[in-house]
Amino acid sequence: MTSSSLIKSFERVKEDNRAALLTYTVGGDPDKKTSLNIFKSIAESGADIIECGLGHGANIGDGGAIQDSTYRALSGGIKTDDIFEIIEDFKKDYETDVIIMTYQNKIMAYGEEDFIKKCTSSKVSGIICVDWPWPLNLDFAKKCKENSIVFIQLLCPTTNEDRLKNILNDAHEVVYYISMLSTTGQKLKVSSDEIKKRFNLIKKISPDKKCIIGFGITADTINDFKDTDACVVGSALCKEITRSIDEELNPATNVGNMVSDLKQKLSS
Amino acid sequence: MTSSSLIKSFERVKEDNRAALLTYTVGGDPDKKTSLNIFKSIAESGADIIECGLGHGANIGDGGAIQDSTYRALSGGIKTDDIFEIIEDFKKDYETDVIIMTYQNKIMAYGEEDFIKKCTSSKVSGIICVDWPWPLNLDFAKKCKENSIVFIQLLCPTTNEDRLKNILNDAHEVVYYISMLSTTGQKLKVSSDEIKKRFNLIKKISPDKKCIIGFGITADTINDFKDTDACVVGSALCKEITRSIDEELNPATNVGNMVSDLKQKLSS
Amino acid sequence: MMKLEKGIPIIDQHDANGYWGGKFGGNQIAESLNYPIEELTREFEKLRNDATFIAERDYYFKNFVGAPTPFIKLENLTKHLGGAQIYCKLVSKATGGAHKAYNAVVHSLICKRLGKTYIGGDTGAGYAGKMLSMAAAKFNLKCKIFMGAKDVERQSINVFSMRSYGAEVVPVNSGSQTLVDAVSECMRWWTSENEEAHMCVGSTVGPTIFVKICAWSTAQISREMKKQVMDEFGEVPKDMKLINCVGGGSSAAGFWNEWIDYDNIELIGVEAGGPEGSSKHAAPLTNDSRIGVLHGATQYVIQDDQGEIEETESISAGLDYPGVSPLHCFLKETGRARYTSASDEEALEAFQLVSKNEGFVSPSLEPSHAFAEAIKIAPKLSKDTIIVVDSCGDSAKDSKIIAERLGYKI
Amino acid sequence: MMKLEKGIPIIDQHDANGYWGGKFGGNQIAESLNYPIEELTREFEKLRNDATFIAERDYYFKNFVGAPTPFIKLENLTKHLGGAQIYCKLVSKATGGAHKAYNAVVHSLICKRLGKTYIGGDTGAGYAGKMLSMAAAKFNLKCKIFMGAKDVERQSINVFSMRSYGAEVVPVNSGSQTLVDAVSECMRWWTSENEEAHMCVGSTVGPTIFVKICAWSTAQISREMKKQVMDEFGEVPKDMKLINCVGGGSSAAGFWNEWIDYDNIELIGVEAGGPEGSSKHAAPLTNDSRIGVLHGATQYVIQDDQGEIEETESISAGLDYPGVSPLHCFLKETGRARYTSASDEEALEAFQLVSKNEGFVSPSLEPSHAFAEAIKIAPKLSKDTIIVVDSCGDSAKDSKIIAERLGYKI
Ligand SMILES: Cc1ncc(COP(=O)(O)O)c(C=O)c1O
Repeated sequence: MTSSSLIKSFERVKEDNRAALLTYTVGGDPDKKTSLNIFKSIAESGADIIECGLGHGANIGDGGAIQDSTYRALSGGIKTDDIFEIIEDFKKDYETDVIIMTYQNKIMAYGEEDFIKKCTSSKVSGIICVDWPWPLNLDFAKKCKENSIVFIQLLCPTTNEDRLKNILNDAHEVVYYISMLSTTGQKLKVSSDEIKKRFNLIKKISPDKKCIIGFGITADTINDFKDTDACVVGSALCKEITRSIDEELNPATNVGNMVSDLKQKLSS
Repeated sequence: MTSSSLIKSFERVKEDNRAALLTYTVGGDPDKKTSLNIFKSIAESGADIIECGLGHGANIGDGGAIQDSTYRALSGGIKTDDIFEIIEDFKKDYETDVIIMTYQNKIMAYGEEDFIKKCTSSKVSGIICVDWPWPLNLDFAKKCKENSIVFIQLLCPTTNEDRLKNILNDAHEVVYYISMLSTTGQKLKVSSDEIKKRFNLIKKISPDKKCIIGFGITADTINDFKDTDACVVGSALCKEITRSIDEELNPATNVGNMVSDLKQKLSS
Repeated sequence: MMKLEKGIPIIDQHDANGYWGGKFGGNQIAESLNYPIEELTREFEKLRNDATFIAERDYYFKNFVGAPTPFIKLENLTKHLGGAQIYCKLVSKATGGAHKAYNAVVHSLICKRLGKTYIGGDTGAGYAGKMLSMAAAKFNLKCKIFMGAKDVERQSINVFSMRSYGAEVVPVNSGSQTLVDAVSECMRWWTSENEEAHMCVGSTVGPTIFVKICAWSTAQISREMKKQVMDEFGEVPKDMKLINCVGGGSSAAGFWNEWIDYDNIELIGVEAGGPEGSSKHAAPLTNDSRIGVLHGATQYVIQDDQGEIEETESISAGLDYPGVSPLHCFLKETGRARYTSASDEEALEAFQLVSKNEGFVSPSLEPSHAFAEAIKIAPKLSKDTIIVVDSCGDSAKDSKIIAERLGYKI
Repeated sequence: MMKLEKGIPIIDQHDANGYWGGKFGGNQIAESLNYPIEELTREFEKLRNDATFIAERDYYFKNFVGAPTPFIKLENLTKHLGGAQIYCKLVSKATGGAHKAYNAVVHSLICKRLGKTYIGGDTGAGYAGKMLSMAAAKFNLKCKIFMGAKDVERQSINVFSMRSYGAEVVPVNSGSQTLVDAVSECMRWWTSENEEAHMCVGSTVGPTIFVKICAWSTAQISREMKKQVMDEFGEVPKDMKLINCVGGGSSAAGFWNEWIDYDNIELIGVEAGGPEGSSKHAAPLTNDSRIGVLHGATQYVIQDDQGEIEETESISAGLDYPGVSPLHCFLKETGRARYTSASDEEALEAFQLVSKNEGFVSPSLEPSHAFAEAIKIAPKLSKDTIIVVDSCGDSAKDSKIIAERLGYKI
């Protein structure tokens, strides 16, 4: 079951006494083949879990770097099915877990049931849906659960304690803590310590849930989070893809190098 | 006395059993010297009386052709004194009467008394002031009279009979009938017969006054007026000056030719 | 079939999750917006029952926005068309030239009550942004306006106004560079800045609370008009049709608000049909487009089978929006309002006919769409039918576009 | 020294020849205009005493022009300047965006009473022409507008409006290609067409009857305001200053009309001082220029020693006129009003300060001159002093010019 696979990944990392490294890149950026190569390179460079963006043009959460990636993928004609194919192909050769991160309208347009079926068949471990907040997402989350897909609830600095508890109560094994109020790719505007304080609060309420920390993390700050469960780097990688394309370099190689570096920083 | 000179001119024409030919051109158009030559050429071509425009930029009575002439003169730097000099020079060699046609602000700016004095010294026979209607002009007209200059009152198709009688009662020896409601240089929009009807009415009220007919008269229609006292051609001549300048021909010669033609048509 | 309730404001006919008819609207937002939206929802519920606040609102509506705007009969147009009697609610006389002033004033007042000193908003035609920057200047608020780069270009007169009121105008270069992208960018901005800043959504779109505040603000239009209708006719006319253009839908929502319970009054919404021959309509209701989530709310959206927003095209920047208010989705599904569209060409022709006949009425391209429908149906109707068109914007902002299209040299 | 009479409208304080103070105004016109001017004079005297006509006028003032326009306190500006209390009569809210609507409506109604179906008028900033074409459309009159070619260029938004209302706009290429030439050309046109057509002069200039009709029309502004002042203060304030820009002077004449008999109220007229460093001012009263005849009336005129009109220069097309109303010449000579000028730069700064502080008030460049004077004097005055500025035009028409000057990209 994919679900248990994601949890196993976290447990493996835990045993290593380090935080998991998650990467976020947009599926299909800049095209199907390169995107697959990027995922492979990321996996080979030591990422623990891959977040694959199923981009949406009219999103309201992405910063500039991720918008660029999304725009490239969409204007290249990438469809939802293409993303599933990329993941399916990837999973043929790699164990690394893949989580889809997307927006609600992509799921609606595909059909909720069909979307989940396809996740299962292409071995997607989890789903993050940025604009589908608790409790509106509970029905869908339940369907995910029934299909052994982890629906990852989101938390943020202004989620008050009541709400935090309620969400955690309904949450699956993994949650995501948005480290600051911002879109993706902004400078970290709160201190690492503050983030960890919130992280600890979450862990105190739900010691058993794995909590991913995301937003604003780069090579400069990642080491601060080595004692947490997991953290995500996204915009930095998307920017590296953009730079590679602009300078006619190999994005897979460059992103891979960056991931190796991040992994090292997170583990040292 | 200049005044009697103007009246003598009319009497001379009357003896010839024809109407007087008046020309209107703008003094100083396109420059002092050429303007003087144009007046000489006009005189030599048989015009009986010369109307010399002392142009005003912000006038409200001139049509396009005369505006062009005015604009040329003014932008060439022509001043009121220049006009007087042209007339004075002209009168050194020619007997032909000269009437100044102008706007009130030109006279005000020069000073009423000074203006009249200068008219006398440069042998101007009469003054037409387009925007100084009866009875507002009576004081000034009186001063003209005292200096033997004919102040020429204006009449038009919509001057009602009472007003007509009153104006004629106050008028000097010569009046001016504006043949139609329009600025100068428009197509004649009333029939020659209608104009002559009004002319006859004026003559019936004041048989002793000479009545000049102006506005809209060209070579095509001038013959219709051979039985009247006098008629003016203006815009056609101004246009001929413009054409001559544009085609680098001699304006004096061309205007002269046109005047000869008009004179012939008026006399035949 | 969905059902409207009588005696309850339409803005309150949503369920606990913010859905009208259990389906349209809602709060499909990032978790980061949950807190500020809850805070705003709480505050608004308090304020709308606060007499001091209402008095303040009414003071500014009257003295600054200039309420009530005139309600006049278009004698010449009526004669020209020879059918129904055509009236016009001249909302374009509101300060700044459109209905957007009402929402902008209310949001600015709320912003102050929230203790915030910074306000941001989206804008398409530029009116929402112009009015918001006007109000922000008056109330001493720092102001930021998001506007599609294409709209910045085609509605430059309003951009000028915003800048002169001291607002920062941010041209949005993503996507179609129109309103849809401006709203997205504005919401992204608010996601980052919501601790210090308040957001004004320029139409009855976005998360439920924004739909409610906006429609509550523009409802002033029909409150004014109801009195004017009674003054003119002595009663509610038996046969009356209220025609309004619909982009996001804030103008129509406000124009209809007081009349929804009168079943004999027909409500007609006119969407942007785009250029003749093009299929890029900004008319989700007319064309029964698919339901989707846009800008945090469920609604009819012009989208492809991938859930991607499709590019729309309209001569009127203000209607050039692929979604539409949940309120209008609800009014459509309940059968209470009828929706149709007018093409760019029809709108242009309507603009000319109205301007030339009426002089004092010079509708911008948005209400020209509503006039186009009036012109279409009036000749076939009886003289006892009253058509009221909401002329909700002034044409000055469109001078460049119209002049170009009509071949006036300006 | 000339003397004002109390209890007699200022428009009636002229002598039998139409001269105020025996000196300013009059009918220095071609004989061809004598009849139509006598006819118009007769007709106007009849109509101003005709209750039906007055009722009709008031109906259109209210329902179309949108009277009364707001009277508001500029709280932020007052605080910013820290002296006198600054109020504003927001005449720019009149339909079309300026006071010119009053005169246009009255002339159009007169035109109909004269049995004429054709009306022509001059325009500088384009407001007079815009309003006249608006009214002409409403009243089914054929309409022709004369406008200097330079003004056609710099006030293109208003040109667009005129064309959309169906008016023929005639660009005047003679002279300085501004208002002075437009008025000349319009009067030439009327000289030809007066049997069929009526002429509207766009300001309180021209032959006496046009001065009278225009000031009689704009007097509505001070009638409205008097009531508003009483509502606000409960009495006529002891120390009040009324500041208005003066081009031709129609706005100021209307703004002051009801207050002339109140000696404690200071009337301040602000002319266009032109660009700093230039001497081409459009400020005949401030600079004590020579008296001359322009457009049929005696007045202070910017002219050279030859009686030729000198070119003036102002950032505001509406004030760019070398003459000034005989009424203002009279008010100056009697000492009742004080005249001064503001430079282009001062006007631009005033525009910015007012817009940024007040939002809802966005004065066009003409009233920005009046605001410049208010900004100059307010800080030195006591808090008991009331300054009222007539914000008689809306800035939309000036967006191109202002944006260019302030370096906004639009
Ligand atoms: C807004 C505005 N104010 C003032 C003026 C100047 O005219 P007046 O001095 O007659 O009020 C104009 C003229 O176009 C104008 O448009």
